[in-house]
Amino acid sequence: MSWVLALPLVIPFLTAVLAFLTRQSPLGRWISVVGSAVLLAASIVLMNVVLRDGVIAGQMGGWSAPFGITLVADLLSAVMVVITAIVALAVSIYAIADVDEGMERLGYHALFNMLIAGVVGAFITGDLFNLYVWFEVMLIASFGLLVLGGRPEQIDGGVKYVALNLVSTIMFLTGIGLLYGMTGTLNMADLASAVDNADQRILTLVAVLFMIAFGVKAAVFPLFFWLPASYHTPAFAVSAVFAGLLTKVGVYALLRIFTLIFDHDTAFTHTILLWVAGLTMVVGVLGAAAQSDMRKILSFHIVSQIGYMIMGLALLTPLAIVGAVFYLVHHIVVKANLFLIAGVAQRIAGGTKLSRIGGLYKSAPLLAVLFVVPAFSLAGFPPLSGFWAKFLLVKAALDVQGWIIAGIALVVGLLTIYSMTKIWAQAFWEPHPDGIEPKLSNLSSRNRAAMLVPISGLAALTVIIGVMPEPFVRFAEASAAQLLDPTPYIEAVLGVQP
Amino acid sequence: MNSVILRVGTRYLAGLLLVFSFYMMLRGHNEPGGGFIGGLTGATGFVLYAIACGTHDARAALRVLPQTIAIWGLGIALTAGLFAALFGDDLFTGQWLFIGATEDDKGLPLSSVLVFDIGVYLVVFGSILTIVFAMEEEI
Amino acid sequence: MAGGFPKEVRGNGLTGIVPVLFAAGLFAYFVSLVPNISSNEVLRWNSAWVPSLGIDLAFLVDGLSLTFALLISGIGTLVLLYSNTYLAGHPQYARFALFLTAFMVSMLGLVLADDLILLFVFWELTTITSYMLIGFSHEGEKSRRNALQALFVTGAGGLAFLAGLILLATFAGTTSISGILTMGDELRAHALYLPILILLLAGTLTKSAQVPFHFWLPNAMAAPTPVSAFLHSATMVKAGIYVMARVHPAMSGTDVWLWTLTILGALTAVFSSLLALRQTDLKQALAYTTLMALGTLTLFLGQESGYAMTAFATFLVVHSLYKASLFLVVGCIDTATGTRETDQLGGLGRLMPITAVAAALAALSMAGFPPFLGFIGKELKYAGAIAVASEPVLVAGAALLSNALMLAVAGVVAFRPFWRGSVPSTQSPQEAPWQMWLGPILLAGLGALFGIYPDLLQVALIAPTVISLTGEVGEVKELKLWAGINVPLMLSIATFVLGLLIYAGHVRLRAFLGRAFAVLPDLDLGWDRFLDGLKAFAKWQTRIVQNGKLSSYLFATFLTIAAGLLLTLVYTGLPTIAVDLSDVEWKHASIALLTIAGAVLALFTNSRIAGIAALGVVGIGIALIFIVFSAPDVAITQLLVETLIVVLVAVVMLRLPSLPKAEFRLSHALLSVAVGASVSLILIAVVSSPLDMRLTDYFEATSWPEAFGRNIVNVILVDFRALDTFGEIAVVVIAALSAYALLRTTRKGGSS
Amino acid sequence: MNAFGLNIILAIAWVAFTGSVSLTGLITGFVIGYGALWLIQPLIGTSTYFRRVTAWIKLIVMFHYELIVSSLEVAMDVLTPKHRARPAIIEVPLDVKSDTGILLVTNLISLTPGTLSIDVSEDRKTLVVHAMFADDPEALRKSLKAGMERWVIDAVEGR
Amino acid sequence: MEVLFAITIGVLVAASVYLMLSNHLLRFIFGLVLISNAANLTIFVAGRLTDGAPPLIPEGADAPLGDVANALPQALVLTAIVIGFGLFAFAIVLVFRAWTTLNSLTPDDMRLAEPEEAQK
Amino acid sequence: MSDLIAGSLIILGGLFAVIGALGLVRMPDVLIRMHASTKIGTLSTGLILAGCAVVFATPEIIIRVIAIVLFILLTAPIGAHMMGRSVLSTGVPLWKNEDIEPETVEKALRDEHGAPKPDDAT
Amino acid sequence: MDGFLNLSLEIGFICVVLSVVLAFVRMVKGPSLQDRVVALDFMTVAIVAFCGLAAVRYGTSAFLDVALVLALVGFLATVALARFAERNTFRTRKEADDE
Ligand code: NA
Ligand code: NA
Repeated sequence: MSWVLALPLVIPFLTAVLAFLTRQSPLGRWISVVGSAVLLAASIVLMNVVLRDGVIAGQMGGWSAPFGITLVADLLSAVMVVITAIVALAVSIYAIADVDEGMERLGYHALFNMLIAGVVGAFITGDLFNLYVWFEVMLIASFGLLVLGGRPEQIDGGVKYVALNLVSTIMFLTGIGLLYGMTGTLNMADLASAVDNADQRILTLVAVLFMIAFGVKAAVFPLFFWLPASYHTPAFAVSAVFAGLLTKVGVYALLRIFTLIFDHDTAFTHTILLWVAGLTMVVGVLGAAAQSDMRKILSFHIVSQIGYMIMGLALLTPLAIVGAVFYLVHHIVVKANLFLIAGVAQRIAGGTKLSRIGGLYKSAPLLAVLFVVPAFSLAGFPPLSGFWAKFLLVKAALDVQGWIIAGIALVVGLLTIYSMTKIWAQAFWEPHPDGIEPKLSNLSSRNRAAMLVPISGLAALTVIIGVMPEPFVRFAEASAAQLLDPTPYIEAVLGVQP
Repeated sequence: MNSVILRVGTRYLAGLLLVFSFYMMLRGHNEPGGGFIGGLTGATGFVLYAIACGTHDARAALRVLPQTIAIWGLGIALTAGLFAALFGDDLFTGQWLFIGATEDDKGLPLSSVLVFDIGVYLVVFGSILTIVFAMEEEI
Repeated sequence: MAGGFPKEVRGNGLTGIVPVLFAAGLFAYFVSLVPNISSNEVLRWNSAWVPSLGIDLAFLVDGLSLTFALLISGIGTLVLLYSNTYLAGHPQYARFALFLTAFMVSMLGLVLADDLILLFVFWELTTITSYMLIGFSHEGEKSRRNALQALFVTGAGGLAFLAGLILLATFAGTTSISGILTMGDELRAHALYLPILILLLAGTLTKSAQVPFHFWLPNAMAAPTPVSAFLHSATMVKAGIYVMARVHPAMSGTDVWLWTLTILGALTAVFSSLLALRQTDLKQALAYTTLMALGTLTLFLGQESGYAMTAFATFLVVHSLYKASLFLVVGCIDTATGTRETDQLGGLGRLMPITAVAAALAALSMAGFPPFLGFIGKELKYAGAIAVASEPVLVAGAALLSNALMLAVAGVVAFRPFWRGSVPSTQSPQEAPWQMWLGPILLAGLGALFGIYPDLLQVALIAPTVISLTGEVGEVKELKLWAGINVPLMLSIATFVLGLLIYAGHVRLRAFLGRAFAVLPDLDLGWDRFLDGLKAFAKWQTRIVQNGKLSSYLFATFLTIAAGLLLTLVYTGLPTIAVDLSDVEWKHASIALLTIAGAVLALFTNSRIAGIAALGVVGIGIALIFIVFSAPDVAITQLLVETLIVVLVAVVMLRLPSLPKAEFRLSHALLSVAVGASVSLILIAVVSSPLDMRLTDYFEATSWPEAFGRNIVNVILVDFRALDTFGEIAVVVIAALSAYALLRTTRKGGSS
Repeated sequence: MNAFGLNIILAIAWVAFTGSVSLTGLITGFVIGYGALWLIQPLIGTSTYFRRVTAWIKLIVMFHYELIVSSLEVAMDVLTPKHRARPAIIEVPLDVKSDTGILLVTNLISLTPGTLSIDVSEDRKTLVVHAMFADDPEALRKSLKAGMERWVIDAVEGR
Repeated sequence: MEVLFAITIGVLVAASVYLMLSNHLLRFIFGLVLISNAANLTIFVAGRLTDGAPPLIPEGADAPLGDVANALPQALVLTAIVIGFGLFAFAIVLVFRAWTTLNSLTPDDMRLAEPEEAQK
Repeated sequence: MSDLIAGSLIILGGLFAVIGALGLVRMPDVLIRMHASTKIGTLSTGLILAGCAVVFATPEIIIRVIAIVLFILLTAPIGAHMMGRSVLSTGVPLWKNEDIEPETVEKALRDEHGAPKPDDAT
Repeated sequence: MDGFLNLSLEIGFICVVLSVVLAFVRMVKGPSLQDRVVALDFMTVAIVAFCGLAAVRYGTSAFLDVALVLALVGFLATVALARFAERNTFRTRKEADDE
């Protein structure tokens, strides 16, 4: 059982090691692709086991919980791992076209797979300090990837990204220290009950500390600055995987600990979260409205969309959590894809600045179709995945008379439409300012395949989720049920308590 | 650094640090020490080497690229963890073999845990040298 | 489209024909359902979609939806046929046909859906497809702007609409429309009634471009003429009307409903018919008359009487027929002459006889002359107005005025270009090809046919529709050309007189209206202002929030930390704190002071070396803490790492400039103290109660017997928590690789 | 020079005889082995070995003596209010050749308070020394050469 | 005892926050080193302090004799120190690169990724 | 008896440490301070460690103490040499009583002739 | 452990800590880079002594391991900083020459 859990973590590390040793040859990139494919297979196995057996836990090193480190997968963890593997596979294929040999020789594939390993680790660990470790793996790998290539704006973005994320990391570490000092344990399932014996006032303070630490990771208001400052600077393959996965790890962590551990004063903590959610949505979307570069727009939209997920967590009703989970999954697929598409646009039209490009609709209709799917999904148009995500959350808000937050969610949706159509109008509809025809056939056939296959795959996934939402909604429901009643989680980790 | 004293001193110190670092690593399971401390100490030896004689000589003495050492270390540590699979145990479960164990003496212990610590050593050693050498060369 | 018709009409091959056949097939299918519906059957089709949310793929065919379906698919067929010629050889015709067909299907889905969410899905699909169609001439700035405007306004309404639908579903506990329609009494009494009504109306009124949301519609005329004909007269704008009609049985009958719809409808009808008269562009004029029709339809939906409902159903059909016909005619004129300006057109009747006939028929219907269906519609309007409205004078007055204006407009649009004056010399217009005149003539002809044989329509569609709306067979009023001399007839005559007067004086009236309307706020300009304001606000906000300065970002982040913790402290109250300094030895105190002194030196020094040395002191102080408090491994590591840090900084500093003198910033100081103090306070609170040592006890007990190690810390690192350590060395490797990569790109000056 | 190796072997043999593997045993074995070798010295001709061991012992003893004596001297200067130091930087020609010798000389000179090796010239022939009490540089130079350097040469280079 | 060091930590945090706010990357780095130390110390202190009894098991015993220091936080701190070092190493290299490519150590002057909007 | 020896060694070592530090504070220029600190510091550490060895009096500890002292004896002068060199090459102003033969200094600075530099030019 | 040893240990601790404090004074005062580095170096050696005292005081040899490592690597920082000082001067001059 425990190997089902361990493999998704081990595979990317092995891939990274092998890819690094072969970094001087083209073999490296194929190892990366194969490794991601194997990871996907392993994560699907994991998902199947979780679907069959419920929450599963594995005690690493054979030391029983809470003494050793436990890996746990409930439905949320499992689906996050699967979706991570999907994005990893898509991006490693895309990287064949997007990542140049210089970057490969400097270890791009190793860094990338380590990043994935960190993300997977964060999703399946059941230990708070171990979560910190995976956060760091992810963070430092992201540092490397962000500045790989070394262009000045990358360095500039990197400085801000690094500085702010380091602050968050320190807060997280401090929080762990404090929580350990109160409870004497690090195992999250164990913490769930151990915190009941602690001074609840201090617990609230520590909860706020964690909220801030993870808030920075998740890029919520007013802690998101690092994201728009940096996400438009690295290689497209890199920013796609960042956009898809990194902030979601923060959201995941918030979802996890604010349902499992810090549920003692939801009237306070989750009210704060609700405010944060609303402000994040609004500020993010307005930020996007102010931009005129494709990747900058998309970056600000990440912020805005994070607000929706936090909104789900903040409302804390079953339906709201369903919405948050659904949103999480949907957004990873869609956002990663939009960045990948921006990469293609950059390749064939010569940039991502909207005023400098154009004509894609006329000359690259396939790309236009592929853009419309995730873009309109992001904007929440039915019958694409984003519609259901938004629908669930708005319904959840209206169900508890959360008029204001529902209103915000809807208005922000409208402004999202505005941004997406801005990209559409200026990059796709408007003729190219230099009069060139940005055709997909300008790409070499290998690059075309490497770029369009993952984009099409992710777009297809968006459509599938949108048209056949039932299995996904049911899944999100089951997952939300596990989050809201963590008893199975705790029992899987600690064994059934008498 | 064209200091005769430093160069000569380094000749002794670098070797000493390296030997000492192995010692620190191997005893780590029972006394203060371990892979980190060992790796840090060993790296210090080569950092000194690089400062005294230049990175060119230091790299030549090392023979292998430091980043390769580091990644091998990671691979070894991972292998030590995966080793448990052969015995149907969980990832990173320690596997022990006591050579010449008797009733009251455990004999000479060989273990996957030690292999893991060696991996840690190599990672720390290789990584620090990767950074320091590159910095020395770029600045 | 200037330059006349294509010399050789070849269409667009299969891409042109297949959509036509597809639409025709759909039309035929819906026609085949007419017998069922006219015998008051209701057809249903149901399949689960998202059962966990109770959402079904449920469809329902009753009078109302079939009427709409027939109009949509029928007009759709003709429009597609027309387009194939109108846009013959256009390089993007395939996309056009795809979007138009997709729109048609979405529209059909909308009117057939029996599930609120499904309805919304189609609703939004029509929005998207219409966006694509309005922006069809996407290389023009105006097209793009207008497409966005339409999308934004209807999208805004759509989101409110969604909220309304969700509330409705929440109230009903189901998303089934037919289910909800049976709960009218509960709904009207429910607290959510008003919010639901407002939200739904927000959606329907924007989609139907009613005042004050009307401004997007004329701009949407940027689309090719067939699109205008289809979307902006016959179908999409009526989606809002459809929904109001759909929920009519459950939601009408309250004062709010009555007055909201009546007032808004009347306002739209009168206001837009005045606007229509103002226009010199044929398409614009038609667009505003469409608004007038939509207002009228809304006005009727405010009522409950059978007259009103019958009038609604009839006028719905009438309007669709003549308006689509006229739009297509305008397209023909435009193509033939290269202009749509009324003042430049004339004498086309001779050159384009078939088009002229179609136009005449449609215009007569529009003007409400007997024996056209328009006349019957108009009569019913008056009848409906008089019969039930609480304020019959107001309603009838509005109807009278708007009908008269419509008559005048019909004259301007469909009479003058053909029968007035002569052709401008530069043009040599010729008759449109059959594919283009077939639609207009067929639609206009149907107007005449139904006018002469109203029973055909009555039995087939009107009656079932009215039943859909009222639920009672008895409420259906008869369609008659001659209903005897009654008040409606008097009003009709008054309409003719007034209408002809207006037509006669329309040029002078237009000038007057121009001056009069200049006083009113220009909503289209308002839209630009709104968008500019939005952008400016967004820019302003972003300049403040995301100002590109790391120092602000850090300040905000730390401020959040400090404020978060301190406000929480205010909320929770001070936690229990036990300050016990009795066991502090002087050694501890001096180590603490040394550490603090190092930190303070690092803080105040302007010398880099002093700074590094100060960090060294802090490192030493902390190592001393580790030594005194029994952590030799940690102390060794701390010292080694500290040494390496100094080495690295010393290497890097070779290239860095000296530190500038630091200026004291009170705000920074206060914030720093706040953060530091809150961390201290929490930590003190944490250590004030005893620690649960379960884990450590376990490690101590098992470290040697089970993990064969005497250094418990090391055993934890390599065995109990080996996974942590593994992750940690991964961090170290990655840090090395990243730093290496970062350094190595220096020389090349960056790749990619 | 195998005498040292032989001595080690003897020490290990001692450990084997006594059957106690410990540091004490090893050191005891080494000392006893040294004695035995000294006894059979003519047989195996290991005279340099013994001379150098003696020189090493002398070096160690003298170094500590110097360290303590001159530390006291510096301490006096530190503790008395008036600085009586007459610092100077002087050059000392070097006779010692081997790396080890140079390192030892410089280190020992540095460690004995009052003198501080600052640098050795690239040709290894000159040592730059900072002296605290250099009222007479020439005398200092001589004493360094006759003292520390001599002892080191004897111990390391066996001359 | 713990209280004393809790206060020490507070001072360290305050000093590092001030340094990090200073709009100079080298000072930021100083602050980073300080605050990392503070965080490590937080874990250590939160695990409670024990004088002079390292968590070692003497030869011949199965468990430590008497009360020894809490080993777990030590292991955590060790891990955190090494991770912190990795982060620091990257950060200092980044600072160096910032200087060589952007020719500034004042982050507020770095406006390439987020260029200043032309003030109208 | 051994405690007496050990105690004395420790006290002596402690006193030397203070003296060395005092020298560091009091002495007039950096080179002279280095005399005080590096060497008296080494001596004091040696004495204290010797006391330590006397207290434990086991071979393992003695060996370890010897190793520590040897390590310090090996490394401290190298550090001092490096510092001394840099003092001359960077031209740190020295005590007025310092007797420096200019040509000696020139020799000491083969590659790096530095202008006087009071600090790292903050 | 008798009273004298305890007393001498206490004195030893006081002395070592006092010496560190004095070294800190020099570090603050500077004025040259070398002054500060020498002070830091002195502190490092003082910690070695401190470890020896701690080993005696708590009767555990573990602290000697700390001393051992520090004795070996402590000087590295000094070497690096000294080299920085030399090279920095050299560079500053060279850059001035170049211009
Ligand atoms: Na709980
Ligand atoms: Na553009």
